[in-house]
Amino acid sequence: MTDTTNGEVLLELDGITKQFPGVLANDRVDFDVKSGEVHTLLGENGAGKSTLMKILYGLYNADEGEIRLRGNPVTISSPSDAIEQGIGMIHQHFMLVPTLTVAENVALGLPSSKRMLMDLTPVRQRIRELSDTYGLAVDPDSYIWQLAVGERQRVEILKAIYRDVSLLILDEPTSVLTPAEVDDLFETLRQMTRGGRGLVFISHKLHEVMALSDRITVLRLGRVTGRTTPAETSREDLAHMMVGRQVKLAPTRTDSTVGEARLTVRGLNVIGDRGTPAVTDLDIEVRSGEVVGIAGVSGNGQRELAEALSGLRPVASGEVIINGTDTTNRSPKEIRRLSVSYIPEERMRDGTVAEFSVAENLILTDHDLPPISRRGFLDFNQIKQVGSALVKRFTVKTPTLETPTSSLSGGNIQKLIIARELSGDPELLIAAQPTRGVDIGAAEYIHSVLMGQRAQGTAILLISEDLDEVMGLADRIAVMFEGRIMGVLDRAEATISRLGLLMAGVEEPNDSE
Amino acid sequence: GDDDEGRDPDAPIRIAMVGPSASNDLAFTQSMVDSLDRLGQEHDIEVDITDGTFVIEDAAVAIRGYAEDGFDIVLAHGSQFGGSLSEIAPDYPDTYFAWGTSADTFGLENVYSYSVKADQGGYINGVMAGHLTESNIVGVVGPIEVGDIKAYIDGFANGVKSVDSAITVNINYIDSFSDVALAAEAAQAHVDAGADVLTGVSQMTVGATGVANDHGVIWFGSQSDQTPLGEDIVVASQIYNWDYQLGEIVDDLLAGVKNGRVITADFNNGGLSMAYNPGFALPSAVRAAADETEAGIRDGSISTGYE
Amino acid sequence: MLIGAVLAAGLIGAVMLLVLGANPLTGYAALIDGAFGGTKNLANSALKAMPLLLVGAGITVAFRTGVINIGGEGQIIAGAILSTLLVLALPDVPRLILLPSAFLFGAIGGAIWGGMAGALKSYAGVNEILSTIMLNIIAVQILNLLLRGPLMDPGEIERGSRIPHTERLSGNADLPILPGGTRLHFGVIVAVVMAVVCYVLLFRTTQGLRLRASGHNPFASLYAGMSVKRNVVLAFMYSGAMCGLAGVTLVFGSEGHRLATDGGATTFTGAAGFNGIVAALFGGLHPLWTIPASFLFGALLVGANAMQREVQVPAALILGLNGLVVVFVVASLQTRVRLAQIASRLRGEEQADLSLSDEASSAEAGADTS
Amino acid sequence: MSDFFTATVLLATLASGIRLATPFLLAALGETLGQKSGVLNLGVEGVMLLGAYGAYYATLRTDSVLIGIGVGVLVGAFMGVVYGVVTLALKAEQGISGIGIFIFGLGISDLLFQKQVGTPTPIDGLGHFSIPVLGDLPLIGEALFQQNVLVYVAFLLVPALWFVINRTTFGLNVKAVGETPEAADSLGVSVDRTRYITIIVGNAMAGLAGAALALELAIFQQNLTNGHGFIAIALVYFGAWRPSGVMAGALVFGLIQAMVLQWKTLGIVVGTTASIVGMFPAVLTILVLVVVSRGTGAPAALTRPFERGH
Ligand SMILES: Nc1ncnc2c1ncn2[C@@H]1O[C@H](COP(=O)(O)OP(=O)(O)OP(=O)(O)O)[C@@H](O)[C@H]1O
Ligand SMILES: Nc1ncnc2c1ncn2[C@@H]1O[C@H](COP(=O)(O)OP(=O)(O)OP(=O)(O)O)[C@@H](O)[C@H]1O
Ligand SMILES: [Mg+2]
Ligand SMILES: [Mg+2]
Repeated sequence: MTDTTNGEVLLELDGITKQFPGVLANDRVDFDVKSGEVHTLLGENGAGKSTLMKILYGLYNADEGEIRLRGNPVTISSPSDAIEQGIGMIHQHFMLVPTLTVAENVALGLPSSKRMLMDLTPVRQRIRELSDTYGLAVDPDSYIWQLAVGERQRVEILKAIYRDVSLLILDEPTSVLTPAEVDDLFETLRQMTRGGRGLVFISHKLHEVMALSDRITVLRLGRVTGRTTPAETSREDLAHMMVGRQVKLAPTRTDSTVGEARLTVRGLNVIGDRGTPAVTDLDIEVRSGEVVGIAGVSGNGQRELAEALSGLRPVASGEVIINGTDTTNRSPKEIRRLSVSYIPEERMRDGTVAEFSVAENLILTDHDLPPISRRGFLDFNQIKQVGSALVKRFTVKTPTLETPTSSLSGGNIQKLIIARELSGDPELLIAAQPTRGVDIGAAEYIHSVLMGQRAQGTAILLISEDLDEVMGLADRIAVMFEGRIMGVLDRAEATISRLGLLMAGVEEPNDSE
Repeated sequence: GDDDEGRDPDAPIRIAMVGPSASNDLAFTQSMVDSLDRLGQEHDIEVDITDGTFVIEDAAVAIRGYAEDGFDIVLAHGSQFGGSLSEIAPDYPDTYFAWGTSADTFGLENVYSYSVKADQGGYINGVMAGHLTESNIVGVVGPIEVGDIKAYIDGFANGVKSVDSAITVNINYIDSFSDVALAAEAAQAHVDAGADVLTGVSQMTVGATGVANDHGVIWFGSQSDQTPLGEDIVVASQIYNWDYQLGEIVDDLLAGVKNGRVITADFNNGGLSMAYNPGFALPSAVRAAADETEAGIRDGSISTGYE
Repeated sequence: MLIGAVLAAGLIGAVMLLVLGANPLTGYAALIDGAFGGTKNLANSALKAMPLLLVGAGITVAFRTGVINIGGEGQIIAGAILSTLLVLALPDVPRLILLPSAFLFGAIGGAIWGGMAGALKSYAGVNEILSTIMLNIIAVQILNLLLRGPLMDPGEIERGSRIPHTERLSGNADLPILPGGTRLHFGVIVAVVMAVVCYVLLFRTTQGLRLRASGHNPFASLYAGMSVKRNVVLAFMYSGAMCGLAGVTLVFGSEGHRLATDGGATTFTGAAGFNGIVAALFGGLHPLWTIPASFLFGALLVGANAMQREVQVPAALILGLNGLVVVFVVASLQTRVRLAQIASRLRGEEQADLSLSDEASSAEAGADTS
Repeated sequence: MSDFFTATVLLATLASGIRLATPFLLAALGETLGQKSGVLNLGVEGVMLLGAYGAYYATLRTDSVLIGIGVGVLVGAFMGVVYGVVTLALKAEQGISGIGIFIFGLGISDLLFQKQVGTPTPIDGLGHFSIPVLGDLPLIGEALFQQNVLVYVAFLLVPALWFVINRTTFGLNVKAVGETPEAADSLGVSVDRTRYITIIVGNAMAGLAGAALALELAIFQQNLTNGHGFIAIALVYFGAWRPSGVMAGALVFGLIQAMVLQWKTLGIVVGTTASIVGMFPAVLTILVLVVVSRGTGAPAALTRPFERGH
């Protein structure tokens, strides 16, 4: 493959193999990173990207293969070894201590200027400097649990920059960032490469990959299936390389007839985790057969809105009416019984029981309804049938139905949730970030399923930060900022720039309604 | 129990004992172990002990196991074991069972029960306490208000009052046979309340005697000789000798008769006695009063007022 | 693994026996004979295991719901008290009605006591470790209060011996002795049946799925429409009810056929509330495996008592070894669990080949059409 | 009734309450440290017993209280090593191995006592130490500042532990490891090493708690601690994993016990009412927590063994 940089070789992975029970996650993978370059790892969900990087960072031990740093073979059997070698990693799932502050999370594991005693003053100082330099605004004294996911991601990045590593692994760092934040991050990353560092970048967003990478390696089913550079390839080619077939990158819209209101929200107020208002005087309506998108930078009340609608969070005031029934402050169970489905944002926490098998998670919400439940007893034949059918239909990649869900790749867990939530043909679907972290093949499929549901008359409230996704799917787009709806645009009148202004909290001079 | 021909007179007498606390508890269980030792000097016996079985059901299994194994005499040394014994004994009519302290043989021929007139020694200790107290406040650290313990404490209180009814006797049942820390605090509470004489019963008193040692408060013991717990402060202890009751049962055994009955130990039959601490300078007048009281109890001229 | 752990504890025990001047061979021979030698000893082991099994199987329900129930002691006592009150009040009711009612009341008593810990956790945020320890203390005090007060055998008051136990309870509530000439009684059957019921509840019913889901991930359970708070209360009630049944067997299956204490915390229960947890753990927190596990543990306890009698060492040694066995077994358990996991995954794969083969291959095929 | 409210009785109750609180406090502080790092130790009671016996026996043989204290601490630390190996290296379920340690300690302390000592023999325990000036204060001087040395140690450990947890890098590691061990691990903080330290120190404190009990009572007995260790664990939850809260809990417990004993001594409560009063501390503990309702705050990784890659 063509070298776009002529820096020295920082890292070489040579013939890395890793077998999990039932899955060959890495199969004789060769991979290298040069100083001053961004080398992207691309691959569908479960291809083995995270596994390869976890081996490099000492979280897993490879069954076979060698790691060389600057030409010297090294043994990395723990993160401490990796840190010692100047390797940093931003993990696919947050590695933050929620009960500690930003500064404490950053200082964790580092020597203190006062030896045994903690001294956070210089840490805060440096965090502020780094925040300014790299545009990563975050208050060093906030507790992590108080932060929105986007802010948490910024803390992860800060942690890595603070440590001044020579090789940085970024496992899907952008999946929870807004486009503007992504631009800032890329600027930061370019600064880092200019200083001679090497980066490994993992993302499912092809335009990001094209924009940032120097080189690209594609993994499929644990094997390297292609090496290329942005100059030699296109998004379509990359998609084909990853998935092994042609992928449509923009969703195909079908016709649908808009019917009666399925969700009506009036004057909704919801309090957030920090005890402050998260949703303020919000009105919205979603009718049968339409998709209403909620766009906005994450942390502007979208999660609280979704939780309040699905009964997971109390409504402070206002009214939620679903299918003509007042569901304000009803339990999640009562709301689900009105044929409501919910794809949660925090899928690892809310969406599945990690220790349960794939089959058990697939019936989690319907377990006490026929045909799964017969007079309070579980019907295992039904569970198997339903489970196999869903796994097949939604191409959830799992060795067996009995496999613990925790050992699925992130994207496959997301597919599992979507399979379950769409299995009952809901009348109202609340979908929060449905394709976050999902590979393009799966995203395409999820989009087509959502469109299919819409055509069948499901009312869909789509909460997404991905503007392409919202603009591609939604019939109307509401933009949320600081808990309020800044404006609602029809699909036809929505442009990136208009949405962007609303997302930044700038009111439109002339109301479009 | 299936040998109808009776036991072989030349074989040693096999005695088994099930006790609730440790064999060296300086209290109830040890008193029986010591008595068995003494019995061994008179008779050819073979002794088997299961101690520390505070769980009633475990004790029941052991009692049944001993009976099953053909022991001649099975001692259920703890009043809490009676309930089980009443159900086990009928199954082994050839075995001699004895239990205490209690006054109930369930109407069974092969069950003996033994009890002590602990109020007698209590009364004697009380008389001495009444003479020795200067603050006119006396404290009692008791475990649980049952059987011989209640007898001892009531006798003690009456003994004190017989000297001077104006003396305050503070009685504190701490609700535990074994909580040493609580016993210590109870003793401390008595001292804080002005007590200069203390007494107490059961294995938890080792905590109370510690406090008594600390404050130089004098101490009266019961069940075993408690002098080792405070060479300077222990005045006297009432001692349980089960020798008398054991002797009666062994005599019946050797005579081949089963005559289940309540055997009560007192000062007259030697089942109870006083042990004075030679290291304590007891004024002779007080000692004389104690001896006089003991004589009065023996001849019935003094009543302890218990029951 | 399990065997290894017991052997290791046994080895240390042998050294201790030697130090104490006893012959370890004689000692262990007595232990094994006491536990397994002959039907009578086997029966004693089963009897000892019975409350452990009831408590242990109940504990698995709580553990799988993500709550630690160390309130077994209190729940046993609560079940014992309530069933005893029933039998004292209605001694003449025929056995066929009285005995089942006694079990029912015992279960209710235990469920109430356990449910309190659950409710405190769910609705007042009181940690269950704290509340169950406290509820144990309270139950012991209530037992003492009743046995020294209103429930004391009138005969004891008359004789002045004041032993804290009830009168001999109605013969209509005696647990029937099973045929075979041993002391084995009906309670053993109840225990095994109830362990199976716990298994069915946990793994075969919708309620069980909810309990396990709440235990593993309360957020996801809430999201899926379950009431985690209620499940916590329910789990404690099930667990407590099982302990309550253990209380019933301890009263009506005891030699004395009465509720008795000496005031000590574990005089009546024999620490079954704690040992049951150990048995459950030996059984890998699976109700069915708890059956053989509690039998082995019960046998160990019975055999140890026999050993103590045989070689005349202090009972304290047995207790110490008991603790060692627990530690060793638990320590080796994790290794066993890992082996089991690997085994089940291998088995899972075979299943996949049989049942999921076309799905799996088509899922791959869907992604593999190049 | 009025007798109880005289100043002397009240102050004696206070002094007694503080004394009774001390072993609870020492053990509960140690348990707090362990739990902060994510390790639950239900074996406190057993470790206390072994520490108590060790301290008692060493003092009996050497006549030196200091050696006694040292032995108590060492015995505790040794049990900490054992518990660490069992729960960290072998990844055993924490709750149950703790119960095993409890049973082991209960048996072995008694066994050693019966074999090495036999008859309960008093030792010269901890003398009472009057703090200069403070000890001479009228009224409260005697109650608060004429206690044995370990009482002061216990109460000084409260701010000390707070400082360690909140002001040192080690404390930061402890909190991180107890909350999100994988995050700590990914930053090169050794989860196991941190937990070994907290467990060993925590158990050493349990050993010290046992020593405090044995040396204050100047005696040893089978099951000397009689449930202290379990209540100490409960106090950690009561205090919501904060040293000051744990201290408040220990004091509440100690003071109520002292009060009940005084009431019994003075004949205010008699007979079966004693049982009702006996459950008072337990009921009150629950009620306090219901009212204060701070059930949350448990270290998220409590009882969860850490294994990399899971
Ligand atoms: N700890 C584990 N135990 C068992 N299997 C695992 C484990 N971790 C990963 N796997 C399996 O290994 C394969 C590769 O997973 P990996 O997480 O590396 O995928 P990925 O390429 O990062 O996917 P994604 O884009 O969804 O994050 C998957 O099939 C996954 O199920
Ligand atoms: N599938 C069903 N068919 C008939 N009755 C049911 C069914 N599921 C539940 N019930 C009944 O409805 C009541 C509440 O059920 P359930 O236990 O499912 O409540 P829940 O709110 O889901 O709480 P949780 O899930 O926490 O147990 C119970 O009386 C139960 O018997
Ligand atoms: Mg990944
Ligand atoms: Mg439900």
